[in-house]
Amino acid sequence: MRITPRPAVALLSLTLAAAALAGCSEEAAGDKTATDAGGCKPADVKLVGQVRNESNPYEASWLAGGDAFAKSVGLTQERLTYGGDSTKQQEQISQILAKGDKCLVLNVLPNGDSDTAPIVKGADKAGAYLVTQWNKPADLKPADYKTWVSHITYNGVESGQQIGDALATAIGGSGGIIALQGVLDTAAAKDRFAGLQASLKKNPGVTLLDQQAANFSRAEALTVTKTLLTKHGDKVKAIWAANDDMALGALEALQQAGLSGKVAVAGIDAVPDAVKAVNDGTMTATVSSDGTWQGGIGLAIGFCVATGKLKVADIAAANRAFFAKQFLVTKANAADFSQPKTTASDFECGNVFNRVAGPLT
Amino acid sequence: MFAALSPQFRSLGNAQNIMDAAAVLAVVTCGITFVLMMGSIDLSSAGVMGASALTVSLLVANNRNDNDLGLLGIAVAVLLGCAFGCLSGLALVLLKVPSFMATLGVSAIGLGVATLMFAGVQPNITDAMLKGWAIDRFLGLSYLTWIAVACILVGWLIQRYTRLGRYAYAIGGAEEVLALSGVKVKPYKVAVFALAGAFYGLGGVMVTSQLGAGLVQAGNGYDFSAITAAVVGGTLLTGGRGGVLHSAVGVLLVMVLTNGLVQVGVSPYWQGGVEGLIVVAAVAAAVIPQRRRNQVVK
Amino acid sequence: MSVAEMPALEVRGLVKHYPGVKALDGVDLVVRQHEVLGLAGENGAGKSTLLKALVGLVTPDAGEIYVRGEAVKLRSVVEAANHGIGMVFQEQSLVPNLTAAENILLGSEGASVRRGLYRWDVMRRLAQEQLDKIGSKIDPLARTDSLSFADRQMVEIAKVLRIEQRSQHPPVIILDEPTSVLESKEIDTLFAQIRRLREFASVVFVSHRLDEVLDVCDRVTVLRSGQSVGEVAAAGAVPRELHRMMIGSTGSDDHYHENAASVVGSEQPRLSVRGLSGKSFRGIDLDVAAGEIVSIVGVHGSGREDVCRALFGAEPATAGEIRMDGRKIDLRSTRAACAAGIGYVPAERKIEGMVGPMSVADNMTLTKQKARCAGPFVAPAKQASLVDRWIERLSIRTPTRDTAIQRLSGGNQQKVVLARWLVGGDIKLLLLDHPTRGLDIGARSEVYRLMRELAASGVATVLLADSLEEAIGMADRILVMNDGRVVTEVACPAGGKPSPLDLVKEMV
Amino acid sequence: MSTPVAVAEPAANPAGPRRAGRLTGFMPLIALVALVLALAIADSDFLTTRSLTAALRTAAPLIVLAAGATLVVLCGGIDLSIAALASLSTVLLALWLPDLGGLATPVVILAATAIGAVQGVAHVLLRIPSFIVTLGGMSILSAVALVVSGAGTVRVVDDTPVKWLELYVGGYVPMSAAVAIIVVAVIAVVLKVTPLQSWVSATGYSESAARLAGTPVDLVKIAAFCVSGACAGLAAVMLVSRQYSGGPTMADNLLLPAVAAIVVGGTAITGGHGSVWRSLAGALVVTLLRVGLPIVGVPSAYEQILYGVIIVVCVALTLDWSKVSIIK
Repeated sequence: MRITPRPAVALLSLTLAAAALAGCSEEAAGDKTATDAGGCKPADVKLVGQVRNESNPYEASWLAGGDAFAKSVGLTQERLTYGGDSTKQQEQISQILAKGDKCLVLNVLPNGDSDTAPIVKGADKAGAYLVTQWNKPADLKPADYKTWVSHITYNGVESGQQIGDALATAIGGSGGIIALQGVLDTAAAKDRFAGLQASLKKNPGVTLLDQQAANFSRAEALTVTKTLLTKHGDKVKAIWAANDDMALGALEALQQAGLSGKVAVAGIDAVPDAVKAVNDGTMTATVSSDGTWQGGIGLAIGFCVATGKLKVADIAAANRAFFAKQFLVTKANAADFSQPKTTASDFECGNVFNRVAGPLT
Repeated sequence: MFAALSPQFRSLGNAQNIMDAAAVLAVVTCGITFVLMMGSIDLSSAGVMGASALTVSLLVANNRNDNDLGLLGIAVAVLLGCAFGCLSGLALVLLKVPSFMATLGVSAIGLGVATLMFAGVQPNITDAMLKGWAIDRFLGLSYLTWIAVACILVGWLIQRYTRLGRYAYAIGGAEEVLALSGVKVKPYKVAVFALAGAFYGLGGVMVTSQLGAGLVQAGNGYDFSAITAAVVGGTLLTGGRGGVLHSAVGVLLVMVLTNGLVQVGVSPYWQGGVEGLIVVAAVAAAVIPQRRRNQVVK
Repeated sequence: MSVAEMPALEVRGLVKHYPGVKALDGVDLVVRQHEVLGLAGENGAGKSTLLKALVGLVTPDAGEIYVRGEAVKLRSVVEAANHGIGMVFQEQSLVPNLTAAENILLGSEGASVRRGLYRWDVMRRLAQEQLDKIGSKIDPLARTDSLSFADRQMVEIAKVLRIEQRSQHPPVIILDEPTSVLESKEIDTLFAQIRRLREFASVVFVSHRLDEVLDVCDRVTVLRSGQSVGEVAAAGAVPRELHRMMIGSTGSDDHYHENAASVVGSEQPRLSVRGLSGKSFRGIDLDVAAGEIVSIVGVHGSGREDVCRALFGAEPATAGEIRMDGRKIDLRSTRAACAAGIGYVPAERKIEGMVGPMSVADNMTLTKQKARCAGPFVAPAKQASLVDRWIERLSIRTPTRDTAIQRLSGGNQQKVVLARWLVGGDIKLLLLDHPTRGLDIGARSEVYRLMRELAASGVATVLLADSLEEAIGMADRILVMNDGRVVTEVACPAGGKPSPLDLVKEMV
Repeated sequence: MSTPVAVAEPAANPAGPRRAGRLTGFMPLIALVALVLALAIADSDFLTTRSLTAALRTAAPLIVLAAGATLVVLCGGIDLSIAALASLSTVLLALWLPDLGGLATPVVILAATAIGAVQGVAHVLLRIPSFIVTLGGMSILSAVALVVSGAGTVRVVDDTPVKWLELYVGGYVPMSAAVAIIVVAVIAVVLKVTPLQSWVSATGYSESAARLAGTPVDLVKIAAFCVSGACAGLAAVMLVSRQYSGGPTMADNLLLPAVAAIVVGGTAITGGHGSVWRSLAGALVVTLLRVGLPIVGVPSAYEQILYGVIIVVCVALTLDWSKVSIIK
């Protein structure tokens, strides 16, 4: 290697990279007429959906839901993913807010409870319409902010208990179970596990043999389950998983241990594979939170407020932070959940709060 | 020690479990060992495994498309890994980018390619043979474990009986001497990375077999785990020492440790910490006998 | 002229420019078949560039190379080998973690590797054949780093002889400074080898020790300033004659013998060592007075290097006591030694002596930071004047004080390394481990002069000399070490110098 | 001696290494400018003061992390524990803020320095390669952070003691970025005006030569780890002031970007050659890639691919390989 070719090659590749960059970027919102809060023209609204990554089915369906809604109002959704990296999420949010769009609508899945506060404060300062989902510290309330329209979550205690109960029934009310926990540092994981404990109290015949964190990951669930199966052997009658990915990992572990069908498994999220497994009878139950709906509804609420069809002041306090309806999926109703249950009418401004199951407590 | 603390740890079932759990790590470590022997480092396994996992799951019988290539699909996935390895190697020898960064970049590229193929819907494999690898057993161990054993054997043969393996070793010992002896080092470097990439590709296929689905995150954490296992086994990061068999021992040590911690019931919070401590202790114990006053430690 | 009488190798008008330097300026050279040709010249005379051109590591700007009468272009080591030219490099070029057999066959595996697969039995046999040629008893499957230095050199020669396989003619073997790190017994073995090689090869022998060159060679070609300035038949020639040709005037080769040793007149020794023991030495007693030069001699493995390093805190001592000017000191680290006024010039200059990519100024002030600082801060002006003063005082030839030290010639590098200990003005004891290794005569005599000056100014010196002659010439006293112990002490006053033979019989 | 300056290294490149060398010295800056231009072409909104200051503010913790770790790299080692240490520090800061108030910041930085020192001492005394020490340190510190925080985030209710980092200097420059640049400048100046510069380079280029020249190699290395630790602590303060909380995994994802920043800046990962200024430029490049690509609308799959490609290309451009003979 002489000295000349190397920088040349490198420069060439950089140019190519820059060209590719320019090529695959989408059209930026051009016209930026400043409008008063609540009075944006529909065409000026910029929709942003942010989730952890596109590489898991649940969040992919969320983004798909967002795209579908955006298309229904003639816009496109800007998809942001932060790879489960809290700092990256903040960086993206502050960068997108810094662009100064007046009609920005954000539908955000905060990485953890603690990530919500800076997002809310940033959006509030920039006047962007924000809907957050899942994670929020208890003392941070949308009602205290002007543009943080709503926070949507699901009652994790309830869902954790529902699948716990379903498992208890499946094993005839007595026997040992093992629990696969999610990322310990999230409210979802903690609430769901609290639900399991409540269920255990209700079903005294069921004993918790062991609990380990598998971080919502299918691969980790596989390894942990294998180890726990060896440790507890025949005593394991059921596996409680804090999400479906882990439940599916546990299913694989059971299959590899030759215990397929002999141990009951339940999860939460109702990803397509899990719904299919429930339908087949290999899984006992899951709980549907409907990611497609989540992806659309956040943008819909923000869009309605931004275009003035909904006034923040008019939204009932109970709808500023609420538990959305969730559905226990069992073999009996699994077939109904194999297709998304959302329709365009769900996202009309009058209907956006139709799935409120109760205020956030 | 774990055997004393937990009766289950001693059971035959647990020994099988450890061997089965070690299979993927063993294959990945096998690949990385060749790179470490050269004195380079390879952080690309996470991305390469993700890409090969997605590739194989889309090429064998699956729920996303009508492909049913079977073994051919597996071969393609392994070749893809090989190609990614090539890419790392080429960036190293042509652009002169240190392997640390070259492989980090390739890892990101691999994850990107995997995400592209994922396209929002998880591909589940229905291919009976590939699924069978994780489930069916031969002499008490799953096929995957036997595949890993075969990989270690092949790795050892490559290291001992091929020019590629011996040169990888020699490059770690004294790269400049090879050049002086008229050996063109660059092609061998690229080939070593490609070989390592093929092992990661196979690792991705094995993870897919275990999980029954192609996951972008199939290789999560294998990069540092494999380096840890290789180092615990006695391979030096500076190159020129160690080998596939050392690494296999390292893999077993690490897996016994991880498994033992769960069996003994150590809090999940502490498990990572205890592992870290033991890695440092293992290397310290290995280093102390050969301490010299003016030795260079980087 | 028949092929049999053609010169094995001929060079005509070879020119090579480096930026600012004309390394080769029309060199001519003839190597006849079955002869040992000596190549002499000072550092910088173009020897190493010429050698590199002969093995294809350097492409000359002009000039021709003929192999057995045929003009060739050598673009790589492989092409040179294909023409039957091979070189044993000064710094050994073996891969330490491979077997001797692999090293011997490296790059020309022949039948021992088929389609990338090793056949160890064939490899062993082929390597054994090579080793047999030079009568070496080394196990071909031994790991190279488990062999002794001399054995590794044998492996190296066996390796170079592999080029016979590539060209069907007797090979030309180039030996670049093969003796510089060998002890005298090993040198004898090597010379016997060279004489054997002559039977079936031509040899180019390069050494800075002129007596050796004359001893083993048939003819000597002398290089100066990138040109061939003369050719001498070795028989009957004397070193003084060669030296004159090398430097272009009648120099004196007695640069140390005639110098009176400094006067030692101190009641208390500057350095006093009692019962020092370590890994490879036991019960060393040693006194060095201010202004005295004490040389320690011994064969490879006598432990003298380790004693030297122990005195600098670079090697642990297990027992014993070290006093400087009567005060007991604890040498736990090199830093403690520096603080006590001890300086050390290591033998491996390029690895241990200097920091190659750093500037002359930085290298010179690395140890005695106080000399260039005002309070805790570096004072650029102070540093500049200090460094420039020493560059001038030691006549160090460097473009600027900010030039990277690796761009200087060996002698100038060594002077910078020496200056490092002098800039502080507080040096009391200098430990010199082969300070003239790899230096040419001109640079050597400057180092000798410097040592004398320092001694005269009261610095105590411990010298591990490059040769017995050097030890005898420079030292006031000589300690002979054998197997980790001091076996005898020989006074070495001016006018009453012992002969090398007296020392050798104690050493072995 | 007829030819005073002989080219000693066979590897030395005869064809004008000076001009190329000078060019590679500016390469990190050139890469940075090129990247900003590319992003501006892709999205015209990007080249606004607000966007750029936001990017600067975003980059601050990464700059600080990379600057500290650069010292370890210059000494020839590597510090893989910085991110885990920063995470632990966010937890400690969040836990201590209620009791210690304004004192918590210096106390946390001191604690991080001490942890850095422990790793440095382990590396130097036990003679374990820094890669291994800090790899182990990474796991151990993560575990401690999980245990101390109970595996949850620790909210900061009253963030006034760290609020100052959210201010803007002169209305434009974010305080955290200003602090980060001051840290870089202080490290650079301290190195420059004291013997430390030559000690650090000598240790990085050739440890054995440095030791035999009486350089306090061990102390220099331990000090480098201390600075690295202190910088991790400071980065943690910045993160807490931004996130209003501390979390046991908060900074973990900054490890590879920080190492990338160092190398993209052109510091040789083998030690000796490089500077903290280069890492500053590198950190900005990496931040722009992390944040800029998705913001201008690159889909996440392509974003990762581009990130990989651009990082590799930047390193190829910035590494002054005339200073590094063998690239592993």
